[in-house]
Amino acid sequence: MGMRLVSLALLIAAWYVGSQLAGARLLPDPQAVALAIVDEARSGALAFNLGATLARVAVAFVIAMALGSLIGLIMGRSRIADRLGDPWLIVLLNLPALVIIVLAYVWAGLTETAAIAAVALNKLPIATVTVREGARSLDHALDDMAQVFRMGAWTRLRHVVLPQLAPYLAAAARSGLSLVWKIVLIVELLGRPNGVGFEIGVAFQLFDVTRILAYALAFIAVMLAIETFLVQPLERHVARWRPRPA
Amino acid sequence: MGMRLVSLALLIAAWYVGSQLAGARLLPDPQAVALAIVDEARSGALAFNLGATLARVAVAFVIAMALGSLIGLIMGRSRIADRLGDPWLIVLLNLPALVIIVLAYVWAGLTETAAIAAVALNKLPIATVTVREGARSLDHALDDMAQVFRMGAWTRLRHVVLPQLAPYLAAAARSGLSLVWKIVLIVELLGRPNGVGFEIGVAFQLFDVTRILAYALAFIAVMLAIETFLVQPLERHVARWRPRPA
Amino acid sequence: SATAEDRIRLAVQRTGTLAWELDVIRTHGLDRKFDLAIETVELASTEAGKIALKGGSADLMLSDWLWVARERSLGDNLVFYPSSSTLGAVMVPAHSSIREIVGLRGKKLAVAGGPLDKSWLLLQALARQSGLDLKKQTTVVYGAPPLLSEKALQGEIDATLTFWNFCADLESKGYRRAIAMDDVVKGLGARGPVALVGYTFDGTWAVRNRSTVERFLAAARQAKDILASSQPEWQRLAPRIRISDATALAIYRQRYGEGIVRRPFADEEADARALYLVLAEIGGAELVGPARELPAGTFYRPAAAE
Amino acid sequence: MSPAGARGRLDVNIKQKSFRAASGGKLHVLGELVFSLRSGELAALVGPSGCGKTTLLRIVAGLDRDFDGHVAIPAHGTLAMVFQEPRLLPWRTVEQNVRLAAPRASDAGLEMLFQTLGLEAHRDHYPGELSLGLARRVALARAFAVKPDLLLLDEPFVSLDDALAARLREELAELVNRRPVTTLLVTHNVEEAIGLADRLLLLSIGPARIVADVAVARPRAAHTPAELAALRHEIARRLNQPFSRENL
Amino acid sequence: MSPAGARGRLDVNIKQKSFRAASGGKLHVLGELVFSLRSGELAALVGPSGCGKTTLLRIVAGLDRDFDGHVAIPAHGTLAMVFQEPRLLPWRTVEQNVRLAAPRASDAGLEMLFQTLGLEAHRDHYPGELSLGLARRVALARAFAVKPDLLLLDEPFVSLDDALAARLREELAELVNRRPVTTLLVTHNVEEAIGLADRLLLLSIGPARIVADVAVARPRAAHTPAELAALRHEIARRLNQPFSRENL
Ligand SMILES: Nc1ncnc2c1ncn2[C@@H]1O[C@H](COP(=O)(O)OP(=O)(O)OP(=O)(O)O)[C@@H](O)[C@H]1O
Ligand SMILES: Nc1ncnc2c1ncn2[C@@H]1O[C@H](COP(=O)(O)OP(=O)(O)OP(=O)(O)O)[C@@H](O)[C@H]1O
Ligand SMILES: [Mg+2]
Ligand SMILES: [Mg+2]
Repeated sequence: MGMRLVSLALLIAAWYVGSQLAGARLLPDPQAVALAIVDEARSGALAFNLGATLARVAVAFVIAMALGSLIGLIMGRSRIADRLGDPWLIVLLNLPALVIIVLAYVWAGLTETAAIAAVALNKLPIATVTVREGARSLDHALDDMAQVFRMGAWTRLRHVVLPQLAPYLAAAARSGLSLVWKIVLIVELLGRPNGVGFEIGVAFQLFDVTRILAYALAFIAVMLAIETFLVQPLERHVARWRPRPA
Repeated sequence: MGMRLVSLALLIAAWYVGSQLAGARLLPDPQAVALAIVDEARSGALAFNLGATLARVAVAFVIAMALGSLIGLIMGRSRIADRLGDPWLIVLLNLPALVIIVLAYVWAGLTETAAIAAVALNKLPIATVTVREGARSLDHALDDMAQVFRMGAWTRLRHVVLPQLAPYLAAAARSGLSLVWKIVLIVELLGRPNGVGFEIGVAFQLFDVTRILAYALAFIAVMLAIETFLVQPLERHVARWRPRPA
Repeated sequence: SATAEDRIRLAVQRTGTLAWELDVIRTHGLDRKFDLAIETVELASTEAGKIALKGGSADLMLSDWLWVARERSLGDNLVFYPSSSTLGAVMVPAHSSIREIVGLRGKKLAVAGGPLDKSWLLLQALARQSGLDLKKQTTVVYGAPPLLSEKALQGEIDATLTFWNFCADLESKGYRRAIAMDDVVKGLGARGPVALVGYTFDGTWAVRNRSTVERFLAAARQAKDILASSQPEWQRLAPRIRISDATALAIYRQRYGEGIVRRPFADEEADARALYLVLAEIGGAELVGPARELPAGTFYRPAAAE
Repeated sequence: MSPAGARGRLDVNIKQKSFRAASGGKLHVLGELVFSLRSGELAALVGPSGCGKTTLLRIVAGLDRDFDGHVAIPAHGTLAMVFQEPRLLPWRTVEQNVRLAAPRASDAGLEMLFQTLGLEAHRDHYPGELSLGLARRVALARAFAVKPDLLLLDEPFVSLDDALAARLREELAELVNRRPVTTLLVTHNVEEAIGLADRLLLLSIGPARIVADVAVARPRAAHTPAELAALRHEIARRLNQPFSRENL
Repeated sequence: MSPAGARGRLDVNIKQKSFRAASGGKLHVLGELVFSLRSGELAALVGPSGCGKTTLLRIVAGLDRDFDGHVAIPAHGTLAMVFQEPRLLPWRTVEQNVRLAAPRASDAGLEMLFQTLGLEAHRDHYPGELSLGLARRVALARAFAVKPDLLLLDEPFVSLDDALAARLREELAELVNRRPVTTLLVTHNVEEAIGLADRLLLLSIGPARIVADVAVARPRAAHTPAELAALRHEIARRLNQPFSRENL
């Protein structure tokens, strides 16, 4: 925790120095951005937009992670599913976000559903790819053990498979959350009347770097808090059986 | 290979049916897109733009993977590095692509260097996060063995560490390549005079879905080819020691 | 309360002119006066409007007739009604030596909106008349307009062709309009200021909702007149436009006022027809689609004009 | 062939089993292997290192179906196996490891089992915190807790000190005496085999065949030293005879 | 304290070593443990399962530095260890596994070694394609190939059939005779210990201490049955005496 604060302080110091070197117009200093955050917070706009974005991020993330992990698990364990699904996966993986978003909006209208579906579809293949690697490297020895002792499907999933997938799920979740957020920004830019992405889009039209950073940092602060108070304690708990590193 | 072709055929069939249902204006059918690809190929524009984008993707990808993996490895193995680096990582991870791209362009000019740096910076934290998970779950038993037999740093990296990281590197590479490509599109959209992203941006202004798909699919075809003829054989080679799945 | 016919859904870019007009309509109760229930889909980018209209999430948006013509030629029944003739310009620093089109030779020229931007195409067409091939004889940089403004201010670029509101910003920061697009258009044979931008909507929908459309166009027109004549309105709108600088605001007001369409409908259409040929030649099928000339029916004909 | 007998009966009828190595070669591991165990019978498999004992056990357990032949294991019976290495779930404690495999085991039964195996102090430890001997005992506890009808043991008592191993052998003998548990025990320890088994199946190397099927007269009871010596001699003779390369 | 003697000398001076378990408890594993081995001396560590033998070996190998005390291993000497489980790199073949640990081993030397250990046919196999006994032999080959000055063996000969184990014991004896290799051998097999060691170090359980340091008279040569019986008796007496809970 102490180390974390030191690191954050260093980050802000680096930012401050950078803004002094680059000039406030190109990189506003931390105070200016903090003030902008306070301003937006006072007007209620921050909470409103952040709330809208977070809700979208949360829903899309949960859908994409759940579906993506499931598909990844199946593809990693069954050769046929892998062969059949792989080209689809690569196509979806490499389809530009823009294409998916535009098609989703055009077909399902400028609705919340379309927005969330578009984000989830963008993230899904990445979760799938990561979890598939995990499923491929599952330990056959433990599988055999579970089979000999006739463990049920649920027991196997929960006690044999998931703990092995944990690092892959962690990687998929962490990179996935950031990806979902990046795509939500584009989705909001292209077809939502609110949210951080919308505000950043507007600020960009005006080249208001301070406001862009204000909104970006507000979101990052939320992520840092989630990471520090939720994800990392959970991770420590899940990895408590591991011999500790130096 | 046969299965792969079947799967691709199914995908194209699904697309065809979709386009019949949605109407050609909203989702052009495969023939129309194929024709557009041929047109662009004839004029030389396809090769030119695809080449420009692929070059950017390749350079940014290599930089981001190399640096990201290195940092991930260090953070996964050293507790202090992890504590110190983690907040920076989360900030970088969650900084919107737009912010990084705009700042890069503003500081380094509308140059190729800025474009590639922006893409690499966007991808880097995702590689780091994935490889860090891998480094965290490295087998201590093998580490101990390597230490007892006084294996050199290079031998350890190549024969002990990298094979364990292989699935994480594969996940990072695969999801990373697609991410790099997605971001290259935005980078090109915002400030490059050529490339697939630029063309898609132009087509998007005209709402020319056929051209958008033509360029997107041309890139995907390249990715599919790389995957089929390069990545998967390599993967099979690297994983030849693994007991084969059912 | 409004009946179903009175409902009209607008795709509005938050920082765009339609948003200002809508603000005036609401503030002055013009919507109630014309018995309209105006719903808005607020969006952050221009392209989002096209998605909204195409996807059926909005009835009306702001666009240019070039795109409408292209869509028509591809089979979509969109129609266009002129709204504003305000155009951008090539902006240069105050001390720059660039004063006319030939001055661009060998310079670094930034172009907002990409290679198919209509102003850019028109500028190229005019340059050709003076034997100048801008694509070959200048260093062209494409990019997002806000980014290019910033680059211009940084001095990385000699001249910037950008949209009118960005021009106004640059002007307020001491930049000069070296080549105004109004002049370019005239140089290409237009008889007056051409309204490239206008209200765009589905033709079939317009037929079914003729009265609604026309009442909306009337309301919008009144809003424009209010805006053109009232300084306090601009003061009030400043936060929406997100401008605090008085100079900039004045330039905005001036340009906006100049752009209000005052010419007969037929003149607009005739000029559009002429410019279309120019654009089709220089942009090719990629830009205009299969049609050789402005497709018939591109311009919406209100009952009053018939 | 009474129903009770059939219930615990194990019929092994393997024609052949081979592995394809990653380097390309094909390894013919098991030859014709035919034997049956009556319900409750305990057979010891003795054979040189690498001859195919584990492969046979895996086939019997249903973990490897890629062989020619047929294996019938006790129908509806429960199965337990002690693998050659502990195979515990590293992320579950000792107690969880046992309970997950034997969800129906009673608290009291587990208590007893942990006591006998000297694991009381380690119930809450993770496998990574155990010595190998302790981990092997957990694997034994897991197999015993299941109360299996068919028990497969792959060298269960190695890596344990003599006193402990002796105690655990007794424990096994008791388990098998209490109710009929058809058991296959792989061991390199001929003494152990004689002490526990009803029958000794001696395997040859490459591809494995049964070179001798020796009945042990008074199962799981003390033998006189003379009887033992005779048996050992017999076994050594049989094991040495059929193959020349590997000299046992 | 000749230079040659000091070069291969091992000094162990452990005050205490404890583990903190994930569940919170603290386990005091090693008590005061002080002993030295002369260059080329082979000591067998004998003690009950879970008493701390592996922990001691890890400390000597420098793998665990979290203890009170001091260990001096042969300076500049090479080290080799046979872990309690094979610990091979699964993604490298048998031969690669050995060569990576012993890059200076000669082709002829390896050839010989693989022959002795019965591994010729498995050079190109991956560890996943080996039986446990084969894998253990690869681990032995790896340790022998290094030509170590300090050799740590954690139950090296379990999971092997008697004949093979005997042959490998001879191989070890020869290796140690050819040039001075200071060796610590953990075993539960008292016969093995007597047969190979110059000294037996008997360990007690919880926390481990040396309860007896028995010199074996004629090292690595045949003992008469009478001598053997006397030694066994002595060892059993010493091992049984100091602790009550675990009865050996
Ligand atoms: N990493 C660890 N964390 C906590 N406790 C540990 C750890 N490693 C070993 N122990 C405990 O220390 C004690 C000694 O373990 P060690 O592996 O040294 O025993 P051993 O003498 O080698 O036993 P065996 O003959 O069974 O291999 C055991 O009780 C074990 O549970
Ligand atoms: N998956 C596999 N692929 C290829 N060969 C294998 C595989 N599994 C086992 N083998 C080979 O089959 C033979 C028999 O192996 P098995 O594990 O059954 O021997 P074992 O009798 O149990 O030996 P040990 O006493 O050493 O445990 C060995 O030569 C081994 O190398
Ligand atoms: Mg075996
Ligand atoms: Mg041990």
